[in-house]
Amino acid sequence: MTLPLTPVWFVALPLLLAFASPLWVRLRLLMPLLVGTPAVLLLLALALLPEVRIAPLVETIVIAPPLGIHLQLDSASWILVALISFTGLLATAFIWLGDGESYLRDRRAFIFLLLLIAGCNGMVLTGDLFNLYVFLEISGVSAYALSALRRDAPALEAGLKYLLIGSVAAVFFLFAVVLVYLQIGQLNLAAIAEGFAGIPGPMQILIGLLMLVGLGIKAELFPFNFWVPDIYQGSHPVVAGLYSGFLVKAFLFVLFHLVFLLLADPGVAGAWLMGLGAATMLVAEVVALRQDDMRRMLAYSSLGQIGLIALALGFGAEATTAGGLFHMANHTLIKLVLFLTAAVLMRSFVSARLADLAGAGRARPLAAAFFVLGALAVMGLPPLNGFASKLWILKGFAEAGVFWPVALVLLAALIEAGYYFRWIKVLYEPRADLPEARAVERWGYAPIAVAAGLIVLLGVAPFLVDDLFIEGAQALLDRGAALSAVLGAGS
Amino acid sequence: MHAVVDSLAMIGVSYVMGFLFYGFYRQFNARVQRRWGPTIWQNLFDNMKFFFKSETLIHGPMFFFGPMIIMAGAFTTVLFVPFLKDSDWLQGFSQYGNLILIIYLLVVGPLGNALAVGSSGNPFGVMGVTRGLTRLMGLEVPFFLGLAMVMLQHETASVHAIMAAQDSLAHWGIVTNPIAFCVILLPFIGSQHGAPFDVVGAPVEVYAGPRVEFGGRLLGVLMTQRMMMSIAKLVLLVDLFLGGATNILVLIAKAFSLFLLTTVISMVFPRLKTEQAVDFFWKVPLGLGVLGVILTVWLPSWSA
Amino acid sequence: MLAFLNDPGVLHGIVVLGTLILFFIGLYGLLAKRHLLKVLIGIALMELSVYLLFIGLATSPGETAPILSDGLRSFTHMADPVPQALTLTAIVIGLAVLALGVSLAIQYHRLTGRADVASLTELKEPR
Amino acid sequence: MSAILRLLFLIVSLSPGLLLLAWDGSLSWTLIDGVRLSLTLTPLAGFFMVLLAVAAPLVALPMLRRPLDWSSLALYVPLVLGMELLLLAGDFISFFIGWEIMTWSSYLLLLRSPRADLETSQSYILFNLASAFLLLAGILFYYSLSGDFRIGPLAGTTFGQELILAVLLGLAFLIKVGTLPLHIWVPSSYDQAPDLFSAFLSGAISKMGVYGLILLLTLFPDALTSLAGRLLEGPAAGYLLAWIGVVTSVVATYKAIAQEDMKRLLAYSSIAQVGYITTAIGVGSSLALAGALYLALVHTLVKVLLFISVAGIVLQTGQRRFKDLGKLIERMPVSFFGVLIGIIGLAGMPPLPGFAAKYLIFVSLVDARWLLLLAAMILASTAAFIYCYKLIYGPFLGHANSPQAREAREAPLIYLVPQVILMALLVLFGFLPGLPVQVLIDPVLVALGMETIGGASWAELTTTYGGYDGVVLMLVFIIAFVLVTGIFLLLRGRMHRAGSPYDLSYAGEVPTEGTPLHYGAGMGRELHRIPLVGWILRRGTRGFYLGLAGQMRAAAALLGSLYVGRPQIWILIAVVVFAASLAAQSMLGGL
Repeated sequence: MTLPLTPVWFVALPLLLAFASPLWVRLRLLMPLLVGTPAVLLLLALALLPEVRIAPLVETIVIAPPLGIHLQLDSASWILVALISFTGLLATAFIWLGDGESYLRDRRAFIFLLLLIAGCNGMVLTGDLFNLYVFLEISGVSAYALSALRRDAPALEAGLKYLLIGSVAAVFFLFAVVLVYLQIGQLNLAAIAEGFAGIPGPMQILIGLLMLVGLGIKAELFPFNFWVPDIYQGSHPVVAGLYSGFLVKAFLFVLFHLVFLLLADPGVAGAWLMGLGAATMLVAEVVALRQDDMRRMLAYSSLGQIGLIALALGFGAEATTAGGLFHMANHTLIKLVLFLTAAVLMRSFVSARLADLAGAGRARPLAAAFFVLGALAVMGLPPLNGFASKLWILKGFAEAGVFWPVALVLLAALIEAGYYFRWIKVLYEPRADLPEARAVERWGYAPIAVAAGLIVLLGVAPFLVDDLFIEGAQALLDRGAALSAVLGAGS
Repeated sequence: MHAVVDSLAMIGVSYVMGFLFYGFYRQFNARVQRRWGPTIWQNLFDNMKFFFKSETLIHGPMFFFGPMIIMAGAFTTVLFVPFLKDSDWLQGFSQYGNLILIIYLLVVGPLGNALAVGSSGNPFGVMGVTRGLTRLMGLEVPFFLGLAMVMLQHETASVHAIMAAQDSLAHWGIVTNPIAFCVILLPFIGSQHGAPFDVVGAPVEVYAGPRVEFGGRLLGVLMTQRMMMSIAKLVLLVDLFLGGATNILVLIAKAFSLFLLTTVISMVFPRLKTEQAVDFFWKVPLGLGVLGVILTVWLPSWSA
Repeated sequence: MLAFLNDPGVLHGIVVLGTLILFFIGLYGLLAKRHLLKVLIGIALMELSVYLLFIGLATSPGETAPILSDGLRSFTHMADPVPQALTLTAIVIGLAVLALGVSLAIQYHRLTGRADVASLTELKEPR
Repeated sequence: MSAILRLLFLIVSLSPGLLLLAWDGSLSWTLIDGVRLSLTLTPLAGFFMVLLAVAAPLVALPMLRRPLDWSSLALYVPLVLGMELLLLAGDFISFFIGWEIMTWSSYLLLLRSPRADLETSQSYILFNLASAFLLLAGILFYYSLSGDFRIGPLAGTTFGQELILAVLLGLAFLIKVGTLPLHIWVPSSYDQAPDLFSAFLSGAISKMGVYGLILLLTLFPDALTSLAGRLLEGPAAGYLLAWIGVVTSVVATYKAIAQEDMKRLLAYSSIAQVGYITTAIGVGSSLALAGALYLALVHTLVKVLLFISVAGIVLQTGQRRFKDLGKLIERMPVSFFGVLIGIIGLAGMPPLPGFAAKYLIFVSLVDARWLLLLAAMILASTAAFIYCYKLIYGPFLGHANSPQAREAREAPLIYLVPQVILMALLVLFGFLPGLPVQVLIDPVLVALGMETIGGASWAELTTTYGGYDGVVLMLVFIIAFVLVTGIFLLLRGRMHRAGSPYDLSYAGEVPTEGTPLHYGAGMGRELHRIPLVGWILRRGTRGFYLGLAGQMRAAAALLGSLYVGRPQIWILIAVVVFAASLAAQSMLGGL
């Protein structure tokens, strides 16, 4: 029997494996499968890449669109899918190889991690609005559960808080879905896009705002992102790395995908999102200055980068969009390095607080070196990947002759340097009484090293991949092509 | 051979002139104060006496080399100042140098000596050096500004060319550029260690000054170089403002009249503290200089 | 007597009004109550109001259930089946979220003895 | 293994020199879509590459002293390579990449010092990154004007656009060279950096800002002669730059005099020297530019020499304050000569080449008729004598003031070799002041389309205002010195050395070991009593920047208070924002 290589596996495989988990426990295959699933998905994505670059793959489930449900893998969503699989691979490899906390290695963690991957893949791929809601809830529920996995008071608190705010977001989004259906009578995104202009103006605004609040909360945009630091701080750093690595990216992608697909003229909405992005970036970077918990600091830093990406995507020019997508990928790699390093440091020194980590760089030189690398990359210093994508974004703004985002981005980077370099300085603090470091599994460094290697590689040779992102940007921005791919050339 | 003889002649001339001028100064000073004062040769005798002292106390090698550096500096300075114009003699190596170089050569020696003072280990000596450098900092600004005005006027830094341009009394620097002369005059007195700017080496309540540790032959060396340096500076000013000199008698006459002028000014003012001196240099001569720059540089360029 | 309710406009108006009231009750519970379970119930109420709104507005008076059976052989005068299917799905999802929330709340209560939203203060900005 | 690594390290440190010898042609490739990197070696960059080629290996050599600090060696490699990239850059993106690599690797090197505190390291990196980001903003603006990242003259720009570009890039480079009031990061970081690395910071890294400044001026046609019109005989915009440079020099010189720590003194002196260079660039004539480049060369030689000598002193005594040292002249004679030659070069005294550089700058100021600037520059450059004297008196002369200073030994050979090389170079250029002009500076002037100033021979330095001959000057001085010393020794009488260091004419008292006889710490303190100097010394920018940091923290606290840990408030905010924007939209729509 041969299984056709289709995008549906991105959702189906993790779902199936997750629900069959009791079997894997018995067969002692839990860890290999946890790492193997994203690995297989990554291979699948790579295998599909040549086809995707020619034309978007539309996978129909049962009935053809616009009536049925379909998954659509184009150049833009491919980037996200590959990113999700790759991030999942590195994070799970860290859990396995790093011999980490037992609660990350049991069956529940296995289920929720795979569900999270399935949910995010589904969100990115689906061409159906209600399916989007379903996948949004799947990834949401698994994320709430992952946050609470440790089952001590902070973890449960994080899970509860996440659940409360996440449910509200879901309600808002559901409300928007309901209104859309009532107005258009369609759920297929392409069909909605065709009919959206026919909705009365005030209703468009209401739907838009409902979606903005719903997805804005999930995509961590200011002023809907006040929950983020608490949740990142309460969750295990690896889980937080997944949130920052692909969960929020998936939501952000969905948000902009909807904007560019539904609106014939995304200018106004784009300007709103640019404003929100700029506010997110600046506020988060400023607040990060006073953080003394590494996870919380990284959370704010992550917010800042999300704001930058929103700023870039909202502008809607090809160069900024390509740069924004590239920055998404780069930020994922960087935050993975930083959060996994934070996990190593936390395991070594039990605490993630600034005061307790003073001098840690001399006890854990490798971890500290990775932290420095990640910090340099996140600030956009060459020759690391953060620089390449930031340059691309800024170049896009400069080409268009718009300079206020350039000024804000550079200001934010300067503020960011203010706290990252404080952490670096403290990590290398000369201290007579070095903190006692608990042993960590050396293999745990392997996934970090892979990500770090990519950070350097993409920084030195971004021309290896820049075509992918240009095609992704074109796919994201070209509304007509997206519609005709689903509905046929005549529409 | 010519160069060697010429150099020796220059050194000799400046030596003799220096001691005679300062001998005159002592006597003149005494007469003004209604004393008889020493003979005009007294300085020369003192100097000879120092040179033939049999005992000299030193504080380490640098203490010995400092006076040698300052003496070599004095010789070099003298050799780079042209004494006469339109003559082959008493030129030294001045065609290889220029005005700015001479100004800087004037301070090479004192800095070399400062090393010796430092190595003596006497804090009062070092205090004197610091005072000297402070005074230098004060006087150099208006001094150099005045020189710059001269250089700008003649569009050259070569002393020869400046001298050559002053071919008649009407073209003397003091006539064509009186502001520059006024600006330079007081700092010049300061650079000659003259009153009222002579606190550096002067007796105060505890003896402090660069020479506090020196004695014997080393003190003789210091004395000699000071006389020669003074003459070098006098001749330089003669070259710049009084049209230079065509023969040695004119040179002595012009230098002496300039010396007399500075001596007279020195005598009527009470001594200033170092900080007061610096402040004075930065207010009066420098203010005059700024005014001069505005008048001679800015205004013509605006009206043009 | 209630015949005016057969007018779709009136009925839909009542549905909108009712569900909005329900929505705001839920929102009030979510924002003002301090017990975790009450807050969760507030969320459930909000979700419920959205379901009701969906079903209510997607159906007009006189439409029957979209099921073919004896005598009903064509899809005329039937309600649109999609909202109902969607609502069912949404209810299942909402239930899952609610269950997870309640279980977390119970665990939190067991661990700390507290069930107050305001007592979730372990994670906060540094002073 | 270790030997191979050390050899590799040395090869990297020599690579700027090798590059100079071996580089020909150019190299280019695409970084991302539309961004093409290209590397060439222009004569201007070649000049600064020479500085790097001198500084890099000479600083690297003493770094190989055991015990080796491998992290420092590893960080030195990207630093040198980044600077090479910066100099080879034919386009602004490679320039920026090199600039940033230089920035972060030098920061991490700074952290290797156990003395670096948080305030210093933060100010170092934040100022340098601010410089880098201003640079990037300027580059992007340049890109929007020219449509290309290649470095080349702009055409068809308005004055407003030129002004924006000049301000952005100019501020970036002025931060790097450390002019007032953007200098606050310099003294503390030069002071607290690892001792040898300070030499590199001052000798090589600060020169990159100078390179940038000159490069900036080449972007505008006629920038060097008449940007923003002419004032007297020079460019009006340059007049402003020149005053910035001179004020920097004056203030930094007085601050240097007031320092009680050798490295801080040298740091302020670096600021002052770079201030002169800035002034000369402002004048912009070929004489001035030659002076600027010459001074950059001399300053590199001198500061590397001085910082390495000081590093040797600190290594052997563990002391760095003037009041804790003294009388090392007999214990560390080579270092003494290093510092002696260094301060003669630093003070710009003839016959060493420092004078040649200052001479060119002075003449160019007279030539431009900017006499007030000249006066201010003379002020700084004469006041510099005081700190130069302090620098040699404090450690080497007077009385030994600490047990370590009494028992110190000469610095290790690996520290002395670079010092000797640098001393030899300085003396060589003293003999042949025209050598750097003809070999190094004239090609740059030709490339910039200016008149060359080289004379007939290497011994001469010529200008339209006259020049001087280094060989004659040096020979006269040396012969005079030999003659004087010889005659003195031939004279009758004998010398004998004082029996004890306390054998002094001490105002009639007899000093003992307990008497404070070292004047190292207090030297220059009396300058406070001069009104102008006192006014300068009482002022500083630290308070301003600390205040700025405080404001930033306050803003962080204020915005941080939005991030309350209470879900209900998050939801409330979301609902309120939703309602408010809905209301606003409907109002706008209704209106």
